Amino acid sequence: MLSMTFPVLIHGAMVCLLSPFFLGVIAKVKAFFSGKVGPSILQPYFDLAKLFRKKCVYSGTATWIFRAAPVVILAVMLVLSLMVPFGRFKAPVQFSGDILLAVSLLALSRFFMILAALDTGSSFEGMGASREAFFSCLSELALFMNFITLALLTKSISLSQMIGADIPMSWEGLEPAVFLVVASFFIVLLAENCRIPVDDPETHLELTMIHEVMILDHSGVDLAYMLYAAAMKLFIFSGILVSIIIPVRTGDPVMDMAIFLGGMTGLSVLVGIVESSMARLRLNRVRLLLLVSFALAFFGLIVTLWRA
Amino acid sequence: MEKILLGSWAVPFGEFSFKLDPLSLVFLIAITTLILCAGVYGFGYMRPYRGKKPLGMHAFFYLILALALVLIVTANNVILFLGAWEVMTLSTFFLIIFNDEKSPVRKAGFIYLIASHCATFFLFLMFFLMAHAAGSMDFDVMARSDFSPALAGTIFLLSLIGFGVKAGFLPTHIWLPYAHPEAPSHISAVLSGIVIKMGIYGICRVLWIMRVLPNWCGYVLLMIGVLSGIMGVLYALGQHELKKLLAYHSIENIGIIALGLGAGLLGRSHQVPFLAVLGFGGGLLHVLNHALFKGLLFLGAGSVIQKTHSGEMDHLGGLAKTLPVTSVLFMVGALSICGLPLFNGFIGEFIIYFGLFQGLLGLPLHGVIFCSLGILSLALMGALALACFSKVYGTIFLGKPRTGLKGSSHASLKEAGDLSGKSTAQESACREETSKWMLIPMMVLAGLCVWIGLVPRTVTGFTFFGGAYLAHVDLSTIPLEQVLMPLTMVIRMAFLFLALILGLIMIRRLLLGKAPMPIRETWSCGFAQVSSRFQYTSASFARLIVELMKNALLLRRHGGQVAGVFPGKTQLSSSVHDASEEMIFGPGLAFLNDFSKKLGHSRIRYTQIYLMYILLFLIFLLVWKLK
Amino acid sequence: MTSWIDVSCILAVFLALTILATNRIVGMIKIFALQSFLLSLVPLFLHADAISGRDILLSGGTMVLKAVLVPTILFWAIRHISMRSEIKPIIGLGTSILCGAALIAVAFWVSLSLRLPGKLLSSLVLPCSLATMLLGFMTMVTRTRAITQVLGYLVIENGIFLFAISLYDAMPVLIEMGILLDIFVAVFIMAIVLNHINEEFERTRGSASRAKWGESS
Amino acid sequence: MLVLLIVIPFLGALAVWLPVRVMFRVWFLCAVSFIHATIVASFWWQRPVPELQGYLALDPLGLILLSVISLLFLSVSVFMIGYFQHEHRGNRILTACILALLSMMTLVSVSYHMGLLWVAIETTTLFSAPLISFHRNWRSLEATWKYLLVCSVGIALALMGTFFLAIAAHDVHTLLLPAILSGASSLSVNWLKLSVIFLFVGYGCKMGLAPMHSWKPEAYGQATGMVGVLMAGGLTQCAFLALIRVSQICYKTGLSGFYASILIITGILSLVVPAVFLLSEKSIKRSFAFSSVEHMGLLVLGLGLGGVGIFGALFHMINNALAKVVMFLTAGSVAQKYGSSRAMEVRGVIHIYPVTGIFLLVALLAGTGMFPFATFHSELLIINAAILSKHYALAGITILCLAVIFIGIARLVLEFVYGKPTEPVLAKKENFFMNITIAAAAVALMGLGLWMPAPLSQVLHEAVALIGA
Repeated sequence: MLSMTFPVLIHGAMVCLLSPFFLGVIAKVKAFFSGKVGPSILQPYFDLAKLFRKKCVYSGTATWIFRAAPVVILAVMLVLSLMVPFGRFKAPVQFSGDILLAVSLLALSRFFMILAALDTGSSFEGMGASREAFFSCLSELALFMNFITLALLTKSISLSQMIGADIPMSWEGLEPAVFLVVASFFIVLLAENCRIPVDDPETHLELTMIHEVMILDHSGVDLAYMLYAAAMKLFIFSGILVSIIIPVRTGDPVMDMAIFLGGMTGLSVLVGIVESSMARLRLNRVRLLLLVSFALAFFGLIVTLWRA
Repeated sequence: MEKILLGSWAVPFGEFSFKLDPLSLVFLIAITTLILCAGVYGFGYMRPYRGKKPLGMHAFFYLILALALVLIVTANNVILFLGAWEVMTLSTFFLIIFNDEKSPVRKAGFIYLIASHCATFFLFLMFFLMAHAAGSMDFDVMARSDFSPALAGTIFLLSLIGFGVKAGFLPTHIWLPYAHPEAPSHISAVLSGIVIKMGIYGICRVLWIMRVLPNWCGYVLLMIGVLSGIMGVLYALGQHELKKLLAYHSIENIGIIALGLGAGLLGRSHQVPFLAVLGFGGGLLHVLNHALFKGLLFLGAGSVIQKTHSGEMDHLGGLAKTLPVTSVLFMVGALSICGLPLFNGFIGEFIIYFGLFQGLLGLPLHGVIFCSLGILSLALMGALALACFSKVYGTIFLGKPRTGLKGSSHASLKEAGDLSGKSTAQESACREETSKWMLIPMMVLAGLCVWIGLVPRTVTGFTFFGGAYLAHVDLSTIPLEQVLMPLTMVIRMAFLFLALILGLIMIRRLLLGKAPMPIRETWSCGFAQVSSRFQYTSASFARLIVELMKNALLLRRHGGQVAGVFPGKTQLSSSVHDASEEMIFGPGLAFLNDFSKKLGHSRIRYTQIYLMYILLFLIFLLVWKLK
Repeated sequence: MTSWIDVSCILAVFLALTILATNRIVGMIKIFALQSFLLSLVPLFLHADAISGRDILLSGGTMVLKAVLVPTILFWAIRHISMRSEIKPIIGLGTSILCGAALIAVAFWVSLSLRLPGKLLSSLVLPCSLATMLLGFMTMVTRTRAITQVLGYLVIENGIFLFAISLYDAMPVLIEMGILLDIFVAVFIMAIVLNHINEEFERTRGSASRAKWGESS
Repeated sequence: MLVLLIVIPFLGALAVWLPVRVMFRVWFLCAVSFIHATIVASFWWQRPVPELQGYLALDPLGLILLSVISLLFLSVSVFMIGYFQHEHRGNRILTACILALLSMMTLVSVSYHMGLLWVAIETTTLFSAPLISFHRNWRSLEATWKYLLVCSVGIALALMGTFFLAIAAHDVHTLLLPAILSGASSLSVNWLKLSVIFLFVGYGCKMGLAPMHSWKPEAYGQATGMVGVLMAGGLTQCAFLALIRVSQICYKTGLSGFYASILIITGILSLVVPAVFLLSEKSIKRSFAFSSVEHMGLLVLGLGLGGVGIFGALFHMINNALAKVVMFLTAGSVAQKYGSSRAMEVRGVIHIYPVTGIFLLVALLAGTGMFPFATFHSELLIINAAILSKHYALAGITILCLAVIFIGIARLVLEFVYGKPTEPVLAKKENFFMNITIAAAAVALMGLGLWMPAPLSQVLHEAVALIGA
């Protein structure tokens, strides 16, 4: 156990420290595209710091669940952060079947998110909760589809094996499959993190949104927890995606880390570009988008089976 | 302990013998636990009926049911099994129609009786075929003899029909959503927790007896699992009545179990022992888990209904304040049934997932396809179940009371209308929990759920043993550590998770300090006159998903049209209809009825016709026989 | 004297057919009486050479019982129950005659492969008695009135009697059984007559507002 | 001894014409049937010797039927004690006919001569007819009439069949059963076939097999429960004994296949017809009548299938009788309490008469062959016989029909038992004598389902051997 503590600390610390940064990057890119200077790249850090210093206001309707949700969600993200490999760097916690744990932890956080929203008894948050429940069904389906494909590619069911160590050699034989996986996973990433075109994190017009409307009633530290968790979630997803994409594995750890972080930044820029070049889709469109990502993953699976 | 012969007893037709083998053991654990808890709960639940109803008879049938259940899982003889089976069916029937003045209750009981009785006849056929082939009525003798593939397939299909009705496989599940809501809640708990599991037990027994089954059997079982699971949870999403929703969830969980067994069967018929053990073991573990958390949920539903005299979710709300303890316990049940970590549901599903992934890596192509199908449907079920239970919990326990209910502890409509989140006088007046008798069993069940979730090795031992027993392999030859190690890791992470939660709470305390939090009303985007009727109802919550599947669910919407410039009051209601009932059984029975009615009306009103029958029959015989 | 027996057999069938084809109760009863009379002579034909006392007793008894007593009872019954003499058969007369012909065919076809053992009587006995039975049966089927059904039953019974007679010395017991059947029939008829009256009684009480009980619906 | 057994009830029948009080007649009836029962019971230890130069003899088959009959009459007479405490109607004809019926049925079960058998069965018809019209309304008269008509036709056919049998056994020159069986080789097959057909149809009418069943719902629907018991449990099974006798002859002369095919066809018909009609039946007595048709079908089916099926059929004779006691007596007591046996007029019996309500449920279970009642076992045996003899389709159809029949009866009985209670016409008190009778029968049936006494199984096996399967 002791042998694990050091990598654990490093890994965790990286996620905790770096996750808001990429939100900043995205914001910057969007600002750039809309021809503004935009806030500093570290703005998310300042926001969090501000919120952490504030007190909370509660609705009289809310129960303990409303207070528990942020804690649970943040804890989930922290645990997840220890299970995700960064490029070549295996996750400190890895065992065969850890994807199952990862996915169900996400589900846990979602469950509390939804309940917290319903807890306030506001119809808007109910709306958001309903949409969250709906879209997550589809995205989870696509997610699992991808995992099946990856498992078949790499003959293992551990994140660190599937997307960390063994993925590169599968790039040789099966580019199409992996490419499809990447494409579908990118959509899942957008959906799960409530980015445009699925959801708009910027506006606060409740009616249009999923994630933001659900945390509408949270304030102060709770809100900070929520936002921080969201940032981490984004970091974790992009971490997974990046480590699938990046095929090169130089022996040198510093080099690899640099490559990884570069990839992360690139991905955030990409997300930023997508956000600033697209408008948010109508709800039933979102459904189609997610089904498309499922179809992509499915196609990937078929290709894999056919090649194998 | 391969098997313990518990002794035997001579009767007219051969001999009744009992035995306890790893398979029976798993079910026996479930039975004893839930029967005890539900029984104790029954004390509290039935108190209001004291003096009005023959409670003694109720208790009597409850005990008979317990006896029959134990007999079923320990029977080693066909006749004894069938006998105990009938006794179970009947005693359950009498327990269901406790409130027989209500006509829906009678209908439910009747449908249940019919369904199970017809199924039993299939069982007769199946067991006689078996006995005929094996030349004995004893299970262990049957298990030693071997069957021709065709016969084995036939027997397998018959068992799927005969036991499937009891287990609630699609499409033979129709009795289930009727019986569960109408029965008293502790009975529904037993029904859903154990009685339908007897169907699973029967199938397991058949699988065990049929050492060699054709390959397609595995696929069929798997597909049934997928079908029942997904449709079950979808129907559940469409329901507005709490216990009916839970009933459909039992169908879903039965689907998961069948999925596990199917995977195990695949492994067995393709000689992948690891998969076989994982599949069977996972299925059995889920049997146990489902008994625990579904029992817990039904008991919780019982307390809700006893308090509010209504299971209509769209009338409830905000009960977390009225029934704090119940709400927490119900939460535990919900988390477990959604298969979320820290709770037992997750362990079972984890093992099944793991097995399916093993199949993915170890089976031939079509095997791979079916396994990935299984994985996907499990994922879908998980997500839908989560949606469903967030809906249930959110509508019943959270938010504000939607309507004032007769005799309930709820704010009336008007009071619910006012915006002060503070509980109204009426509410605070009768804000007391349900009785100890009802709380303690639920606590026990919840405790077991958490216990299995955090210390799974205590039960996985039994279930894997049972799995190996079903797979006819020696457990020591299975690389079981490959799955137990990950389990331990999962548990470690769970504890880490708990630690983190504690830490975060600490930090929160630190940051917020001691000062009391200001309480305001919910921010409703500046809109003033918000009544609690504005809240999302269960129907509106599930709308998106249900409408995506509206063709499969036969979604019907009533009303909702707004006309004119100043539209008057209008109301919209939607209901989901069971395809197999609406399309298969309903019409079938209706046809039979009409047919017989027609005959009944055209029934020979003249004696002459009677005579003519006789004359014709006589001539027929003469011509036929005296060629 | 088998020729006489043949003749009487044929006549019996013919009369049965006519009963089937008649639609007036009175006529039916008369024809029936004729048929019974004919059959009651058969024992005499049977041992025309040496007529024993038993033969005379038998034929006499039959004659009294069937050709006289039963018709009288029936006439009496008709008179007491003001019953329309018109009968509406549920199958038209023409059709029923055709069916009757078919039945006769069946009877003969059945008895193709069957030869009476022992002292050979006429070979017509079996087919004719069968045919008479079936025709009587047909009468019961086609007629809607209780009384006519009784007539049909009596025809059946005649058929049986014909057969029993032919077995006369082969199996003495059977005759007694046949006579028992006669007694049974007598009681049967009494029952019907009584019930008829009873039914009239009930109907005047108005408890039976349904179709005539005679139409036994 | 046998003659005594037949004569005693007959004298009793004459005796009850004396002008005495109603209850006295009932007690007298009890006494007679008790004597009868004791004598029959003694036969289980000491078989009687043949009498009247072998016309009367008691073989295991007869013994089974005789004991069943004796039990039926005993239970009915005890039941009557209770029944006539509430009934205010003369019972002279009733008791007289019942006693006569008892003697005649005894004659059926002990007669060893085909002609005598026919005579006995004919007479039972005569004596049972007045019983049906116990309630003197025109419906019951109508029912009586239909019963008489069908059965008399049956009798005529059976007589014809007996004649043909006589011809077939021309060389044996007698109709004594042992003689026929021993001289089986000399029978002429064609005549035998003809006679078998006629006997089957004739006695089938009496037994109420499917195409000839139509009198049953009418008669049972109108008759009182007690009479229903005597007919459904006694008369029909007497006719079945006749069919068994025929099958004995058939087995000896190698016509078993010929006979079995007829039996099986009819058996299936008698399962299908009630299954179809029961679904829309509204009166409980009528539905029980249909179930009686079904049970007759099972008996015939078992006899036709042979082997273990015959064992099942013989065992089913006993179970069927007991089940019928429970069913019809309960129906009778309900009908007396509510003055109706139709579903729309009677509801929620169990709330007003708990015991009767439970009896109704027991009747349902016993009648449809549910564990632990012995009917369960005998039905299983018969289905098993079908499977053992490779008639898989047959087994399937049987099972299907049984399921549908269960639906039909359960629907009706449950409507009776549960629901909002309707007001009965009688005082809300159960009657001891009625209930004790029904309970005894139910317990006996359950006991047979759980444990079979050695002498019974021995006799059953002897009987099977006798049929010669």
